[in-house]
Amino acid sequence: MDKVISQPVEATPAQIRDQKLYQSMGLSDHEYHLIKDEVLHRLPNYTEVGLFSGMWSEHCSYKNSKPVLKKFYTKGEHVVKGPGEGAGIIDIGDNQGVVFKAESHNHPSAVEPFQGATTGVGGILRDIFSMGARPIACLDSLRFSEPKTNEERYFISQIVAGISSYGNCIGVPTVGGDTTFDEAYAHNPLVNVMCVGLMDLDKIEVGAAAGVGNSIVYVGAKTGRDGINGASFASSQFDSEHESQRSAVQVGDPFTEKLVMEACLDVINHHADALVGIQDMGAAGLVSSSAEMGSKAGGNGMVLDLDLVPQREANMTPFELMLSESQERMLLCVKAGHEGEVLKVFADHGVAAVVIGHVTEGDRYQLKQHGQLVADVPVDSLASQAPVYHRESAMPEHLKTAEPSQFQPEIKNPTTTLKQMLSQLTIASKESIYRTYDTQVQTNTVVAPGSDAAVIRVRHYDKALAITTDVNGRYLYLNPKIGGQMAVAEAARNIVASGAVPLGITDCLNFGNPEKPDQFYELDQAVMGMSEACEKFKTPVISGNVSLNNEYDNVPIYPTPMVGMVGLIKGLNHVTTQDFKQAGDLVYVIGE
Amino acid sequence: MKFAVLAFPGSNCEMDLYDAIADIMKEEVELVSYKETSLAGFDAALIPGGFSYGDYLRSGAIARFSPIIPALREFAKSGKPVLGICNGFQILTEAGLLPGSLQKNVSAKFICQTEPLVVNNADSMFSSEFKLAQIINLPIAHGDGNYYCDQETLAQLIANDQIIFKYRQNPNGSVADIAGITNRAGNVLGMMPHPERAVEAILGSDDGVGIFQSIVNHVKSRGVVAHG
Amino acid sequence: MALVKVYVNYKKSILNPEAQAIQNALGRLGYDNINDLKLGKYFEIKVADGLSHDELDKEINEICDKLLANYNMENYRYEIVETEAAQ
Amino acid sequence: MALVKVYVNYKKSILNPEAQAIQNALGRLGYDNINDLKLGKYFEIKVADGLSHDELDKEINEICDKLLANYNMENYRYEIVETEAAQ
Ligand SMILES: Nc1ncnc2c1ncn2[C@@H]1O[C@H](COP(=O)(O)OP(=O)(O)O)[C@@H](O)[C@H]1O
Repeated sequence: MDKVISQPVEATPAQIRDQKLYQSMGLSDHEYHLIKDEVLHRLPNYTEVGLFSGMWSEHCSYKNSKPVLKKFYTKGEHVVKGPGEGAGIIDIGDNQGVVFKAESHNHPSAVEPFQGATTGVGGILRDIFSMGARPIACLDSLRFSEPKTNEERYFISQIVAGISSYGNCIGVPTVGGDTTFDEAYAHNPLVNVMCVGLMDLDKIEVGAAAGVGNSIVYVGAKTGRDGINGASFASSQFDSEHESQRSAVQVGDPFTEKLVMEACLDVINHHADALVGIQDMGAAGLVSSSAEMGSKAGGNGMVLDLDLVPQREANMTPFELMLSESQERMLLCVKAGHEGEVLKVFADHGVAAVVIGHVTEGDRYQLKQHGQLVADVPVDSLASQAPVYHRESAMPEHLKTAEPSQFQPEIKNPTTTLKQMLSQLTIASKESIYRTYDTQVQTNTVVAPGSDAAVIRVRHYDKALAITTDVNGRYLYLNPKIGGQMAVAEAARNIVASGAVPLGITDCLNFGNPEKPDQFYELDQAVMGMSEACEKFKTPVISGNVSLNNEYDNVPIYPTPMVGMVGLIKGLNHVTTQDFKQAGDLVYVIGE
Repeated sequence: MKFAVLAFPGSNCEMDLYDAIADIMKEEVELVSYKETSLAGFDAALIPGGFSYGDYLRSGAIARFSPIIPALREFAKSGKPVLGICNGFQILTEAGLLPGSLQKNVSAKFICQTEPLVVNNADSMFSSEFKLAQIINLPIAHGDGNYYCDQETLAQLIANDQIIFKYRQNPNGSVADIAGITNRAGNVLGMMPHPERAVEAILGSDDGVGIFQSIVNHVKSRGVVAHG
Repeated sequence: MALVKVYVNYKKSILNPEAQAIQNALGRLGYDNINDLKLGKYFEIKVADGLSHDELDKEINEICDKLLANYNMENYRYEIVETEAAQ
Repeated sequence: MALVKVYVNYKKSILNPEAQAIQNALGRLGYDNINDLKLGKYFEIKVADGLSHDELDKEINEICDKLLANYNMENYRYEIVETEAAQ
């Protein structure tokens, strides 16, 4: 077998071991030794350490949250596809499936609000159309502290502008969301985006690369040095001049995404015979998409020739190429012999597409550059054999010492209190936000923002979908389990109040550091509470996303599991809106 | 009669227009790619909203170099109806088929909401279904909808009755509250509001139907060209 | 290789909402000595060798007229900075 | 009155979709000798008298850092062109 070489500009395998350089890429001593002694039985080179650091991150491997996520209620007679890496699918009759998923972009948005928000929208859209679904609606769930300074107001306006710029440009209506202001998010704002798509159930795509000899096709924007995990370390040590020109920020390009989306849907709908699998390049870019596709297929390996990867910058190293998070890129597996047919579709849409490798016999994931082997690891070791941690759980101090007798507000003048409440940012109208979103493009929006759930009709059928996002982190802070139940219940109320039957949920689990027992407790309890409620409402969890380590100066945010729920309205005459319709109508209060 | 709906890279309202014509107006309609070079066989051309080429330099600036544009010029010259909506309006001004330009909204923000419009000329081939001074409700959804032209051009627009729709409450800073204008000949209309989003009561308004119906009436009264 | 720097600015009579928004924001941030702020576009274009100075002038004017500037609202000017060998 | 000209450009490694779209359009229009095109912002700021050169320097840097340029993605440079009396 070829020898795996190291890049002259990078640390040597021995240096990585001796100086524990893997730590700065996010791998623990234990994980490094696992790679060295049990997976490779040799010292990994810099590129390989990079591959594992990306794939074994929480974002890609769910190593801390897997045991918790297992507790979710996920079954249901209409579930076509439940939680996996892609979006989930629910059957809504007439050979149609509704596809949905949510994604957090908290950290990128904190660093660069406009671009962080745009790339969040871009990423979730790719998750949806890579399933073969056309995105029909986006929602955004935002958490900030009440802005006091102009800088803070500017920050919020930039997040909103980012969401609107991407969704409006690509032509997917942003039809709802929720916005809450609380000190708990002062240094760690939350930006969660949900996307809903509609597809024909006979066109489901999977993100798998199977069949020896089949081609791996790279589609979309060129790869640059943007958003490279841990790369600051790599560059500062060896090339400090470079550093000032380098940035972890990725810029969204909705125009390119629109072309990529139309082209991918064209291939999926009209060239299904040529297509084996398709996946978007999200976190940990090329390595994660390719290794996941390889691993899901099972029983094959893959070789990629990095010289063929379209590159925006000169002299990119294998590490940079594999871990770059440049946006608007997809990876396809195409049947051998059909490459020309598929590449032509992309060319017709004005989208770049090139074959960069193929599926091989055996189980090796191999990367070549300039004719040399630069990485060689078992494909499953990256994608499905990351360690799983069962974290310790302990009730937070503030819950143990909580004063059980409830705070009883004293209301002297109801009018004053009502006015005070209405002027709270969390309660006040969010029109200044959603007025900047195109809520009507695609001309199916029956209920736009401003009511309970948004309602999108299914064209040519007498049915519609109701969609909402909800969660109140303060409730979870006070009782994570009941708070989790309440988040699901609130979503269900919004769905039902719009005339729909709840179908299922997606979620974004925004929590603190799972290695701290009290924060893990919140995550664990919240999931149990949500799961119980989901079972009661018969709304299985079909997809989701986890965002941990949301804390600042060791103070975590409120536990905030955003719930995105979709319901089916069986007849357009059932659509109901929130507002009073006419004087003289009776008003009822239902419940306790 | 037969409508052409042009589609540029980055257009995103072409299907909305297509559906409005096919499902609601029940007329023949076909999508025409920006790569085509002929509009032969069509009675009217519609240019949809969206973000052609991302609207990255100026809205509509790059689309106007598309292969279909010379055919569109010819089509317009022959007197047939051309309607540009939102990005379509921007493309028509960049291409010089309509005077003036569309700048960023005064608020510097994108605005999506339904606006009451005043019908300022009910004799055009796009507005004959309305009455003069009638109020109609159409949605707007744009960041660059602030119509600008110099005083001289404005004087001409007024003198020739080229201003078809005006905003009742100017949302974006447009000169003279302009929401839609025609060329001198009166057969090319550019408007920022979206009539195709207002063709069914369930979506909030069906006032947009009047615009498409006016075009249909005009074409049918002249005798239709196309067939097939 | 020639390096051409093109500046595209709004005409004087035109109010640029973006520039206005930025100037207002500066005011709110306490910079009250900013009397005026204009915002334009700045292009750096590298043109391959092979054109005479006159030809280059003509090409740049064409590009600006056709694409980079909108004559209704904008003015442009340019400098040809360097006509050295390719880097 | 000081006239300050500020140029804001994307950092090298940052994707600039606008510039890319424009360069592609020029290619389609037949200008195949354009090797590279960058697009940045260009500000002309008029600042009232009353600041020393150092103070002005400091203010302009502040304004750029806070508002005009995004240090995550952009670089800026500026020139103080004229420190004459108000026009
Ligand atoms: N960030 C946002 N983006 C889009 N729509 C939003 C956003 N925040 C709130 N909305 C919309 O505003 C309306 C009221 O939202 P919210 O205040 O959360 O109401 P409720 O508490 O009644 O659910 C809903 O229609 C919701 O979709």
